Amino acid sequence: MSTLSEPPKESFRLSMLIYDTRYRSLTIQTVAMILLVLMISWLVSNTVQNLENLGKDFDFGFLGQRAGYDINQRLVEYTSQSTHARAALVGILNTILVAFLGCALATILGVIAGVLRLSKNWLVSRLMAVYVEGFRNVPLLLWIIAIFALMTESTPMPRDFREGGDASMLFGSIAISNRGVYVPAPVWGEGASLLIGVFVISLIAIWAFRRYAHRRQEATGDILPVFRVSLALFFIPVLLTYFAIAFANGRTEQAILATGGEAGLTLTEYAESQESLNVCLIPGTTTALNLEKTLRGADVRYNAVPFNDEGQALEGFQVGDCNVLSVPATQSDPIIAEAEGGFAPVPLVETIRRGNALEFEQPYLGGFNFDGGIHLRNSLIALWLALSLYTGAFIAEIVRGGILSVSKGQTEAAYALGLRPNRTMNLVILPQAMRVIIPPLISQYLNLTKNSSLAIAVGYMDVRSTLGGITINQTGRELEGMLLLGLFYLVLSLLISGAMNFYNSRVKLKER
Amino acid sequence: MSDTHAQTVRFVRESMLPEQEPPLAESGVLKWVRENLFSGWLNILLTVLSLAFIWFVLSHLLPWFLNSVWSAGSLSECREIRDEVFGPDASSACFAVITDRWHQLVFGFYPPEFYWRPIVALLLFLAAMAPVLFAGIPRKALWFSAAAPFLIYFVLWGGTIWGPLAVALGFVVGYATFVGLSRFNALLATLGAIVVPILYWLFVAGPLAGALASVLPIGLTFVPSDDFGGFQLSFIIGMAGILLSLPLGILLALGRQSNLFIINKTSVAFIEIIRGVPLIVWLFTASLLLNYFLPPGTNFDLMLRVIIMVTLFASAYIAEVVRGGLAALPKGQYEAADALGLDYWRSMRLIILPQALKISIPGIVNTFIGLFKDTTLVVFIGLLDPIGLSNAIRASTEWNGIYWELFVFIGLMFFICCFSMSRYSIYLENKLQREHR
Amino acid sequence: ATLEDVQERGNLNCGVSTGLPGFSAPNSAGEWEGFDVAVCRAVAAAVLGDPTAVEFVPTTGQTRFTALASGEIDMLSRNTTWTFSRDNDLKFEFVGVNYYDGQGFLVPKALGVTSAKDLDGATVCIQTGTTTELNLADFFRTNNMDYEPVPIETNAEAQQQYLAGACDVYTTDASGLAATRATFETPSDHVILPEIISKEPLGPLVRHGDNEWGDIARWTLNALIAAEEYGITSANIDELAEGTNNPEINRILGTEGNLGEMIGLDSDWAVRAIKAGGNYGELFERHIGESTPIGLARGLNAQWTEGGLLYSPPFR
Amino acid sequence: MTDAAPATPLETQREIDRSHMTVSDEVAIQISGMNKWYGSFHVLRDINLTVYRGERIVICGPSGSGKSTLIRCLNRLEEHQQGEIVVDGTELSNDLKNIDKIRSEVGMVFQHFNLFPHLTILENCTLAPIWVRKVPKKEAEETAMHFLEKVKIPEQAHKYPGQLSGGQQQRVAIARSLCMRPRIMLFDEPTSALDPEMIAEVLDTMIELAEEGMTMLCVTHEMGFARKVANRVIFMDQGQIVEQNEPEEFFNNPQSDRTKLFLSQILGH
Amino acid sequence: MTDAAPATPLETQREIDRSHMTVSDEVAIQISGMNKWYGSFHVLRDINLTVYRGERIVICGPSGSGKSTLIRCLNRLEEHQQGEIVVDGTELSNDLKNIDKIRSEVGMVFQHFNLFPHLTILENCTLAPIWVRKVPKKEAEETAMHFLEKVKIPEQAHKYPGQLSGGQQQRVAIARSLCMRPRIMLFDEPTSALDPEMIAEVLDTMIELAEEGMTMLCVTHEMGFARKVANRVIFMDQGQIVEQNEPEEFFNNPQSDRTKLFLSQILGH
Ligand SMILES: Nc1ncnc2c1ncn2[C@@H]1O[C@H](COP(=O)(O)OP(=O)(O)OP(=O)(O)O)[C@@H](O)[C@H]1O
Ligand SMILES: Nc1ncnc2c1ncn2[C@@H]1O[C@H](COP(=O)(O)OP(=O)(O)OP(=O)(O)O)[C@@H](O)[C@H]1O
Ligand SMILES: NC(=O)CC[C@H](N)C(=O)O
Ligand SMILES: [Mg+2]
Ligand SMILES: [Mg+2]
Repeated sequence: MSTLSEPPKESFRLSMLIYDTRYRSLTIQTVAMILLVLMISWLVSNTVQNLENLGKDFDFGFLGQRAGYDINQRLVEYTSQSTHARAALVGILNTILVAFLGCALATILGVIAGVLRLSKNWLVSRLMAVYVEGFRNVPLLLWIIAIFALMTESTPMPRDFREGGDASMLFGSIAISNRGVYVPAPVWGEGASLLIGVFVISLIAIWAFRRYAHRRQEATGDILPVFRVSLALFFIPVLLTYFAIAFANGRTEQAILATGGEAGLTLTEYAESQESLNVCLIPGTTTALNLEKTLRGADVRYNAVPFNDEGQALEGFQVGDCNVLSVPATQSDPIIAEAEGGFAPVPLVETIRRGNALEFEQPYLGGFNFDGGIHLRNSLIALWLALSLYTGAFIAEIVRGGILSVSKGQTEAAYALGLRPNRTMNLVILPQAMRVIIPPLISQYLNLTKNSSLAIAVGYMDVRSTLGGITINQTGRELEGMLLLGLFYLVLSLLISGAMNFYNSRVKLKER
Repeated sequence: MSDTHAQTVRFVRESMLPEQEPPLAESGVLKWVRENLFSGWLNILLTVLSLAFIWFVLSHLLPWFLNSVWSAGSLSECREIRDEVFGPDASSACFAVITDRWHQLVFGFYPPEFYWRPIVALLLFLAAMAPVLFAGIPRKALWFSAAAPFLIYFVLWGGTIWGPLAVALGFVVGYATFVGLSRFNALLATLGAIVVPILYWLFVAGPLAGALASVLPIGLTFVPSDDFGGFQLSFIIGMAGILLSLPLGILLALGRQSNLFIINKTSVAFIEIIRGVPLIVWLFTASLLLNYFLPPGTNFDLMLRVIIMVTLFASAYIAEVVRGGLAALPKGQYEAADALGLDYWRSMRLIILPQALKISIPGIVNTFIGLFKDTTLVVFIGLLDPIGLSNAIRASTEWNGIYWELFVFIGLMFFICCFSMSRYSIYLENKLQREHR
Repeated sequence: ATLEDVQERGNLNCGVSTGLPGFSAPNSAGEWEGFDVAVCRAVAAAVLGDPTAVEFVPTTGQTRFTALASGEIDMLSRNTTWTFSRDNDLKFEFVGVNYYDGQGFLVPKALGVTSAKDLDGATVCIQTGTTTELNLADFFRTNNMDYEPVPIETNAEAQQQYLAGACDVYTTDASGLAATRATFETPSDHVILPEIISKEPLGPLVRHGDNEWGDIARWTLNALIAAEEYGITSANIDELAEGTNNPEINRILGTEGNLGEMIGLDSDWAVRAIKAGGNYGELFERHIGESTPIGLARGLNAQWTEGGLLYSPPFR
Repeated sequence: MTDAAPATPLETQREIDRSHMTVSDEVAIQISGMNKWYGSFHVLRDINLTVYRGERIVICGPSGSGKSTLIRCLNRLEEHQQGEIVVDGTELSNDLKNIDKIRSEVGMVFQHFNLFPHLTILENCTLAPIWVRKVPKKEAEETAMHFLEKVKIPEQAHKYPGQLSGGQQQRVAIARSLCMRPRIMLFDEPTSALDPEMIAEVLDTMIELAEEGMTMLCVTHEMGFARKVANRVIFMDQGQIVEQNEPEEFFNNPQSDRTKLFLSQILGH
Repeated sequence: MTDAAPATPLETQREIDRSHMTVSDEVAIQISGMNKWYGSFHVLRDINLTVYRGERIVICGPSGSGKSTLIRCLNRLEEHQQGEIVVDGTELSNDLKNIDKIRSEVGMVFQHFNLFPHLTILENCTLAPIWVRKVPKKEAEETAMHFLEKVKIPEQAHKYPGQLSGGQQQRVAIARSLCMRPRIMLFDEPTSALDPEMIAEVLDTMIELAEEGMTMLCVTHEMGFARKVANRVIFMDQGQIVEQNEPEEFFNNPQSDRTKLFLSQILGH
């Protein structure tokens, strides 16, 4: 074969920057880089210039200043004396709260609607189609406003719950009013730690049982009723413990001690005899809860004097900070016996229950509003419902698509092998559908989280309203504030989509 | 083959059996009802629940709808009419507010004598989108699509025609530079096509338009931005967002597909940042911060700034849609284009993009639906979209206290638009699937 | 500079409230009108000669300052309280006070509340991003009371929430309360509590740093106030503009001296400003005065000669 | 597609060992007077068929004649509306227990394999034994490996279906059915989705099964297979059994005109 | 799949006219010491090959031996890392101008045709001449029709690729390449995605091209084609050229053991 002479070694020429594939990409990138840097520096220099013209600077110091405004829903300690940074934190937590609640409810709604839409029941599937199309094709903002309006316009005011009003509480303990929903709040009493301990242990037991069941199935083939046993393990020990503790300490009723009265008075009589009723109590305990309940039941006005523990409460009682105290019988007798000087406590007729390991503080009507219990504000509920219903409609489509994406052949193959319909669902259909469902599902979560910024429509105090709203407005730091706000959302989004990519790479179907 | 079973009957059917009707329980309405509504206790339960729900909703809504008042001048008049006709306690909708104010809800404060202009603009928009949305239309029509934004701007805002023309000329200048320079070098041409028009817009376009306008004043009555409102505003923002974000989105998608590190990473960063932050934050940025980033003294109106922001926002989403389309093309198409000697831009323009865009149309339509719905967020920065207008209407003394009628009307309008668009995109998807089989 | 920008643009961008009856609200024809709006129109008339050459930008309590700072609007005339930090930290220049006000509380009569001190535990509707929000926090804290704030974006929403009973009390500037109450179906079912918990001098403002522009706004407002003092009304202004024997009036109306020139306008700038809607008193009467449904008394906002606080510096 | 018998490599294969392929007197499947409708479309008309244990029946007929439907009725993937089907002594009715019992005794191999893509080959094969037969995992895996060896792909046990070729997938599908140790196997055109090479692989496997005396019903157009293995060929048309006979007779001496026409078509290549 | 030479209808074709098939002394392609890696996988090893103008070279070899890669290196669809490729006097380097030049002179036909589905047949053929060669549209269309006639499908000019059969599509692909009037044609298994009937159509077209003296490099396992047309057959294995020879010699008297084995396989059917 003939050979060619060596071609002369090429030296670098300028035109190679453009024509040589090796250098060309470098050239393009350098040019792009220069354009990019020019663009950015143009923007930055404009900003600097503008700030200078306005006499402003770029400074995050405002975050340390006193915020001065109140926030109604706060998951961490916050008062108007706290800093703007703290207010931002409250907002961030509120955003995360509504996003989390929204994702949870949207998933439930979406899965139910998606499955029902595939139902053979014509009526149900039509109804779900109406739900899905209705929510998907109308702006979310309109739904938020409409649901908020529905909640404020069509639910009763707190004062309608008063006697003579036409509203009443659900099951006697849930109040749905146009200021929000009040639900009973749990209060942990004596023995609560035991109860929680038992609960944790039963969770561990469930986990252990499932493992055991799995092992046993592998070894012998026997299939244990995992679901039923888990359910039983979940409830029975806790309930048993609860009643046991209730039996042990809840049965004893304890005396109400009062100073400056005679023995044998009822609460009402005593209250009438006194100028004012000051009650020593330790907030957050079941004893205090039941004492207040009794006081309210007797319809007497009183002031609560809070203390941190029983010793202090007793001391306060002795020095006259208050004139009413309730302590266990074991302590009340010595107190009465050892009383000296002008201090002469006597037990009243009424007694109170010390309370169970877990009790619920019922909401009750106070001055203007309900007191006690947990207050779910309308803004939260409206935003939460609207976000969930809206996103749920999208999730329903995703779920439906996911299930439909598993071919009928898969079901048939499973049936032909003798698998029952519910096992077919669990072992064959769901694992496959999940792969299709999860990625778009997570991007729906992302959308929901971002859409939670529509809180502005209902006055929910999310991070946009605190940091990106009032704080910016009070301090005039819009550049810094918006930057932080954008950054927060960006980080949140990247975290969520990072999770998505991780999941995706984990479960990708193996193919040739 | 001795093992053949003794009893194996050879069987031959001499005459074919006729087709029979299925047993009675297997056909007709009865079967349908049984199978679709009452098979199994769960199904029965669901049916009953659904019926109860439907009854509940209808029993509340139907009287309200049926007893509606359609013509009245104010809410109190409405109530009077209701008291007269249906009795004082009847639940009754007062759709008179719609008949009274529909023109505001639809056109905002746009001068009524010019209502034809937004309508023409809508038609122009549809005509401009047609080549993108319907694969059957000749590609030449894309030139019209390119010209449409300027035309639409002119029709809507009015003023002298030379302004939009001068701006449009910038693109022509850019293209001319590209063609002129690409004889020498493609890279230089690309660069020139970016730089020259920018210089032109900065220094030449304004004076040129001014000069032309003073020589030859052609134009329509100018309508200021704050007269825009209602569905017209939603449409304008949505349409502008889509029309303008398409080219940008395509560029971003190409950037994201590119293996040039800086271009790729810049595109990715842009897309992720835009998509990671809620639109409402971007809108606030547009209304609060955009002026910080522009040269001191620039001031253009809020609506334009919103359109810019929405365009950037939509382009990130379009980019992802188009990227999907690009990825769906077989590698062979790229190779065949290379093997024929087409360069990058030509192979993109002639081979890759026409195909990728076609695949992306359903996604683009879906993006548009989302964007259209999201235009309601502009109410928070003080633009009068339908929701903003509903607030304004409620603030007037005549209609103070009216609520649901406006929501129902606005919701219904959005539903009709979005639902029909989503049907179209589903139809397209099915069609694509059939073609790709 | 802003003046040139405005003149070049041919219209004034003026920030107003999204809707507060009597102060600023669009009527059914889409035209903005009200007491705050009138200030914008007066400035536009003075600068551009056309009281309708105003583009009104509706702002909420939260968006108004950024709108002004970012240059989206040339001036803000939106019942905004003059405070130290807005002046110095947010870098704005208040050009005067067009309404001396204070924060009050609006409650339904049925509630039986007679004093703000009885509001312990109440739910309070409050517009976010306002001084009233801060005052409220301080008021309740210093009086050792609890409350539940319901943050709200606009007056219209606040009104709706209040009427639906989502809050017991609505608090904002007393003028705003009166204006809001006036639009109720039965205003008499609601009372404004006697306590005024703060000083709220409301006035138009511009950005720091452009003193020429600030002066124009300031002296336009002063011209309206002075016009009332000197009895210049939209009815007699044409006559007076021919020349009077009161040199102050003549200076205001530009028949004497060159005040107009000094602030970069022509000589009959004030004539146009006053003609746009009348003098301060006329504006007050037309939009919020006792003859309107809003029915505010002049009170503090009377001329100093009548025992009020309105006191325009001399035109000299 | 590949109904051209000469093209398949069966010709060149070793002689078939028919020694085990005995047919007993015991009835495996008994269908009498069975009718089925889809809506108002009468797909299966008056089907009467008795299959004895150990029989290897090939069902053929034009497309749409109801072959698949018939097969699918046998393990209740489709419901019949009239008549009676008794499989292995159990009547197919709406009784769920009977259905379960029959399904675990009747194996089915589909045209499109229908392997579970999210499980490995081994897991595919052990799924049903573990959850239906309640066999310990280890034992199930041993059985699975046994059958995978039988279909000659033990080395693929830990791969996923997506990583296998079509022929391999179909062989896994057969192994999966066999793992349930069914007494009857149904095949619905098991080779028609495959390339010629792969068809050979799968047919080999099926022939081996036949040699072991498995009761088989197979819808197929592989006439080579029918000739070699079947002891009865059933021809269906328009939802009816038109003719049935021993393969030799059936191919060489079809009685009905319909059959003649059909045979002339598929053998005409 | 369809590498069974006897199955193709070439046997029955008319005698090939070899009169034009002259080989000149001019070098068309010169590959020397060429090496290529995919990552760390050495896919082409020390390739040396000289192709003279008018030569018709068939490249064969087992799957994965690097045939496609070699062909694709010739118009820079793949980059080589060592050695030198000179096509038509131009060295293939990183210089874009050279690459453009070579690409417009080397036509390529892919296994999967890669027609542009959104353009009509005519547009497919005129696209490159118009945009790369800058030929006026009318002229380009005339040329295109000329070549479409040559591949015998002028009547399809206004259809879209999706409406054509595989064989027709491949012929369009050939015509599309020819429209650029290339001096060298590369074929990468142009017939292996086709049914036997269609293979015949395409091979006919290729034979015609060969008769006209086009320089051709063709990866194919159609041994009939190789015998009739090629004047050199190259056998590759593991990225190396193992043997090259005239077809008769190559088939009848292979030198290397590897080649013998390979030939026994593909001719063994
Ligand atoms: N679910 C169904 N609903 C209505 N008709 C059906 C259904 N499944 C099948 N059919 C119809 O029943 C008839 C018999 O179908 P079947 O699948 O049993 O035919 P086949 O003999 O298996 O044909 P092929 O050889 O094409 O598989 C066909 O006409 C078919 O269209
Ligand atoms: N992009 C790539 N990256 C890494 N390896 C590759 C790539 N393309 C091909 N290969 C490997 O290079 C080797 C040669 O591939 P090539 O396609 O050239 O083989 P071939 O001879 O054409 O085979 P066939 O007859 O199957 O087409 C193969 O082992 C292949 O796996
Ligand atoms: N209510 C308002 O919108 C204004 C409140 C108050 N005057 C402020 O400036 O903050
Ligand atoms: Mg079938
Ligand atoms: Mg290859």
